[in-house]
Amino acid sequence: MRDTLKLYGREFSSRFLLGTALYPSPAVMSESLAASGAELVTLSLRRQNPAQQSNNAFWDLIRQSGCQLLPNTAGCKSVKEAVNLAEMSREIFQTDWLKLEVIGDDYNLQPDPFGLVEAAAELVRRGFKVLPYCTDDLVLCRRLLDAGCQVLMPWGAPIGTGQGLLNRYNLATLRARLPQVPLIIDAGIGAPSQAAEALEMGFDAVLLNTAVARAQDPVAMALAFRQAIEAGRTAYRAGLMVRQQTASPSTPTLDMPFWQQTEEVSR
Amino acid sequence: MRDTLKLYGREFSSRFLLGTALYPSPAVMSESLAASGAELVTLSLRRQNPAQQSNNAFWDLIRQSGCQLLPNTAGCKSVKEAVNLAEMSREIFQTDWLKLEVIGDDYNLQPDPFGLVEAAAELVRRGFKVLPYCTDDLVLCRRLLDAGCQVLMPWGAPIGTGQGLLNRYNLATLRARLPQVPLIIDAGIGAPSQAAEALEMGFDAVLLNTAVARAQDPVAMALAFRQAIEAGRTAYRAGLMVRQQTASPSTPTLDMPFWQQTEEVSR
Amino acid sequence: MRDTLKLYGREFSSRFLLGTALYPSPAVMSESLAASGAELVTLSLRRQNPAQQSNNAFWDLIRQSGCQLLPNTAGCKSVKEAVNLAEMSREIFQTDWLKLEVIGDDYNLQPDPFGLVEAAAELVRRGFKVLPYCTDDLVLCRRLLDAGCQVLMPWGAPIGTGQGLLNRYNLATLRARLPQVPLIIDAGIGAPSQAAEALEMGFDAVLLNTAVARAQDPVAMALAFRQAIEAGRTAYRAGLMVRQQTASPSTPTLDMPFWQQTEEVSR
Amino acid sequence: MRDTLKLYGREFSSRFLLGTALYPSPAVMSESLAASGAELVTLSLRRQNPAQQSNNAFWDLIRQSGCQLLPNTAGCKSVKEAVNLAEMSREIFQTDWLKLEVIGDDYNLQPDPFGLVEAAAELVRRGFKVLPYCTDDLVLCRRLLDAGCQVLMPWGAPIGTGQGLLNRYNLATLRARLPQVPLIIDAGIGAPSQAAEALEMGFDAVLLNTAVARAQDPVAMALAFRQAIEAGRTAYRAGLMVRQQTASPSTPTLDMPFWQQTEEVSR
Amino acid sequence: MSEIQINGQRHRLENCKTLERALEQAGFTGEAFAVAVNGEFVPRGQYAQIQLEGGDCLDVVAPVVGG
Amino acid sequence: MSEIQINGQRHRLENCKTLERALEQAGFTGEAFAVAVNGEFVPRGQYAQIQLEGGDCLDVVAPVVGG
Amino acid sequence: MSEIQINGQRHRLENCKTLERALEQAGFTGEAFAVAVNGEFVPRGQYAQIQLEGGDCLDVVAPVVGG
Amino acid sequence: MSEIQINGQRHRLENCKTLERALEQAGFTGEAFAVAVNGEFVPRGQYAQIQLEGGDCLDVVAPVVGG
Repeated sequence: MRDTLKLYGREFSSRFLLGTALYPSPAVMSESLAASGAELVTLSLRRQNPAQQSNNAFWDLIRQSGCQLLPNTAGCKSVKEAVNLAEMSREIFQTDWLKLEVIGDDYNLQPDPFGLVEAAAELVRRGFKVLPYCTDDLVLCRRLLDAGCQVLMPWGAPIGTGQGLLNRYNLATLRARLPQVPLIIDAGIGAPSQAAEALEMGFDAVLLNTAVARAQDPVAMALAFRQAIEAGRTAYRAGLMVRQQTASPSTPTLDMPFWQQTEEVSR
Repeated sequence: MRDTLKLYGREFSSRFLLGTALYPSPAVMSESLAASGAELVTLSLRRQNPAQQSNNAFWDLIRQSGCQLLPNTAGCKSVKEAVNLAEMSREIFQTDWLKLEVIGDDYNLQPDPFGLVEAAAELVRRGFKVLPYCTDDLVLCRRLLDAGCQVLMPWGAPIGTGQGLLNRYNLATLRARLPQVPLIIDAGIGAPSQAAEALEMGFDAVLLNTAVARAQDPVAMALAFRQAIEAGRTAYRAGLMVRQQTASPSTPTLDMPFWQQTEEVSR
Repeated sequence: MRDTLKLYGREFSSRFLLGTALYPSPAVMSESLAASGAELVTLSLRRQNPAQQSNNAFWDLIRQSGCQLLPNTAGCKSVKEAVNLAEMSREIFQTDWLKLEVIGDDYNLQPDPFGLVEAAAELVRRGFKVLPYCTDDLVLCRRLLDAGCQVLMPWGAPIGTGQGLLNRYNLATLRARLPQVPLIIDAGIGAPSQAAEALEMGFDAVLLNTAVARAQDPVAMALAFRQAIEAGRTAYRAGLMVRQQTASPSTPTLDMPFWQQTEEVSR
Repeated sequence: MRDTLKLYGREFSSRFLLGTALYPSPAVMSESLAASGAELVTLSLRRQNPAQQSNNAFWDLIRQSGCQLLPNTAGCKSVKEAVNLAEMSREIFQTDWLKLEVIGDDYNLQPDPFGLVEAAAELVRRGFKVLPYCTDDLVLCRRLLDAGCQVLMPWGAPIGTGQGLLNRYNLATLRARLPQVPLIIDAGIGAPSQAAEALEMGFDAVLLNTAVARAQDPVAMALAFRQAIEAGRTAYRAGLMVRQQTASPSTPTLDMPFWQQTEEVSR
Repeated sequence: MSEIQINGQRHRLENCKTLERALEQAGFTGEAFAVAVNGEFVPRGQYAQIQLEGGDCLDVVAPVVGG
Repeated sequence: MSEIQINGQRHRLENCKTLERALEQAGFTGEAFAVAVNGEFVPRGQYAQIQLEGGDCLDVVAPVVGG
Repeated sequence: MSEIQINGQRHRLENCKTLERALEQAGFTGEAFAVAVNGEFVPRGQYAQIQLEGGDCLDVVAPVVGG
Repeated sequence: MSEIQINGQRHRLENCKTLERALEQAGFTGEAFAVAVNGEFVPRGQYAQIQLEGGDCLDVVAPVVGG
């Protein structure tokens, strides 16, 4: 039986969602997308001046990539901003999928739990398929589910820090308490080993951007994350060994030769 | 240019060395070896009673695997034991490669730094290619190099614990101070994410056994480690992003719409 | 100038707030309070059957302790429950100080950010001095300040776990971003070293119960925490050394004798 | 029964050993010694030019402090250097107590396990009371005991880094396996909370220098460490609570009021 | 004959219709308790005025240890 | 002569009173943008009907990279 | 009648005085083993020459799994 | 005219051949120092007997701060 990621009724074979920002060039971006195997890519909307309209290399490349679009509401601080930017996304990108961000602080760029729940509820009412960027707070996560979200995207660490999984206790609690909900670690992942650990813990997927785009070789790093995420998922399904406090030999201890000598030694 | 692992003048495309013990069955062992892509496998010698001679399923399977043999001296506590078991290995296995273990404590199964250096020097004299299972002590590692070892295998954690990399500081120091020496993390690795991290840190390979053999599905776990180790190596060569203390947005902040509204909000 | 803790206009010389539950006996409780030097102690309200009224040893001991009372709303899950239990506390204990708990989950016993803000706002309106038990979420903390709380009590880890400071990143962010607000680490502290670390980070005080009451010797442990909290505060004010990545000798390296011999050695 | 630290037959009431280097001034040093309550202080020997002989402020202050002297062999890299510097110490300082350092690496300043054991054996033969600065390697520690050392001083982290206890696993193993041996954490401690943790783990004392001398206010920091070390020892003897994985309420859950309302809420 | 609940226990509500009388009857005396009726706090000063009705739920609470 | 803002820039609002004309005039053509007036999204289909007034704030947004 | 030990088990050392004969007699045939006498490795080529004495301890080892 | 080293500095070794005289001449007086010749500790009691030779390396050390 194939192991697929199901989000809002769609199946994905990749568990790696990738962002499109911060790459040295559009060409490197599209090679990185290809190397990542990502099927869902995030992008955004910003004010445009008419002059730019002509050249929008990145936008052509995204469409060529064949990836499904996941527009975000990055930078929105109020429910009104998030809802209206979401509507504009739906019109331009012709998709009702949305990575919902309602930012609560300019410095740590964390989600605003209060605005997030309110915006999520309104957007679900309007027919959006909302994937909220949230914290690892279990109560917040349940409120988002009550609001109609069918997928949650808790942060690992603040955006762009690469600090990895800052609160394993809370994240493990989320996973244990919401066993049926697709959970995607979004933001803070800096290295493939961290992504692998998230999957080993049972998280369903990882969404990141900076760690690939800011690598010395983004295309190679996209591949590294792809491999690590597959590794983590495979390991989760294969059942990790139980961590032990004390050592135990792998090589058999029975029938060890020289025990006479050993005795002498120990004499 | 292909990225290969060079040990004692031989090139390997796999950076995953795997043990042959603790599997539920010989069949599962050989499937796991195949899934791991390992080119070097560890095995050992123990007293035999004549009756057994006939059936030695595992031994036939190992030979069929086509993997290069890396006999160990597991369980030896004295230099004399290790040296003589090494000689017996060389005769039976027809190889001068050796994973040298001189165990200093029955409970944590750690290497004995003193016996290890003495045994390594003697075995190098006798023409062995010694891969010593050692601690993360830089001075010990240099003594082993002085003794003629061309590869070192520092532990991550005690054998069979799966605790991962217990002392990242010491391990990072080893890697930084011995840039030219092939360093293989041996023992203590419990999850693919830990193996990936070792490779990300610049270690050349990983040797383990329990984490695969004691997984619920050893064959799948062997694959997971193979993927993670490739991921970690790819990431190391791709140049990881630099970890940041403070958040920074991936999506552009310039030309954010609604800033008038934002002002109102902040009023 | 004396270093005191200022909460709602009152000054305290102790930075250790202690709970009154889970002690082997009322006598041990009151000895522990004395040993701790605590000036603020938490207690609660529960249904009473008339028979009990006579014997309430603990309640007499608390009053004799001379400590200021900080009634909690432990176990309340709704705003209505918390507000009404608070009113009952104010009548019985004759104090408008309140440790506000609105529990959002029966298993991790975490605060409900949504109910907490609503209850805090209502209770401030009613003239309570609210000390909310909250998470380490910066946005939640600011909402509580907006609601009129003048003190915040973020958790270190779930109640009764003794896991210590689970998310140092978030806690350090809170401290840095709310420099003027008295911040008390409440819940999750299991060892004096963890309490000392909280004070070293600049937190103003620590509130705990289980780690003292469930120690083998609660009275001695109360003293240990008192010492550790004083140590952490002293250290914070004395300015900790900056952590270094590489070693540097304390003993002077200049004028080392034997350098000729050293040369020989290194030859 | 008084709880004292016994080293080589002498009893000490303080478990804090302090270094004398790196202070802003001799006056600050001697105030810091006084504030620390230390009864054992480390110092060293270096080449002197005759001109200096007159002014040796620090040396007078040390003698006035009434602390017992613990000369070190800092900077020695060979057995010969360490042994001869030890002899010179004994003549000048009129004490056979010695903090034995045989440095194995100029960058991490770690002990050389091999030279250390050899030097320790020779110095014990010559009647010294050797307190070796060693690593957390159990086998090395046993060799030092075999050589006649009655006290061991494993590092927490490299000298001057303030990184704290880098390998808790190894340190806990040492403590568990050598229950009768006085173990002093020497080097790497940067904050009082780290010192408290070492004592909580059962270590008998802490020796440090940089963390006090390089604090913004060394005298206050000396006091902070003194308090933290007392706290850690008190906690160790009082028996720490057992860390729990899941939350458990401190306030009683029985007889909670409003359960009818709670039901309504949950309906 | 209607009933009330006190701390989850059924009590018969006889001719005593005030909260004050109900509490006395149930044996609650002294100062060391506080009361809520149907989840709403009732200040001590109002006990005499409050008329209870069948089905009312009383909570009578007293100090306990807490963390 | 009243004014509007487009993406924070002042524009003179001449005889063109509809959103559609204002966008043309400002040089916005093609499909690859979306519009909000005073922070409220306006579907493309309504551009022709919407009458602008002085002081109106338009946001015209287009796809950009994002994380 | 003197004795030797093979892998910790007592064996009677009869008129067979060479290592080669002792191994045969104990049932060790084929190639898949190696031998040490009193803890010292003995190369296969020397089995015929080695004379055993009472009290000698033989170790006969074969491949096993290992980590 | 032969030379010795004291703490790494060259000193002319004149007619004073004993360690005691050499130290005096170099200005080392009092009790607060200890001496090694060619890396070997020399107890204070032996200063008068020790005859120095050209090329000898003296270390004269005194107390300093230490960690």
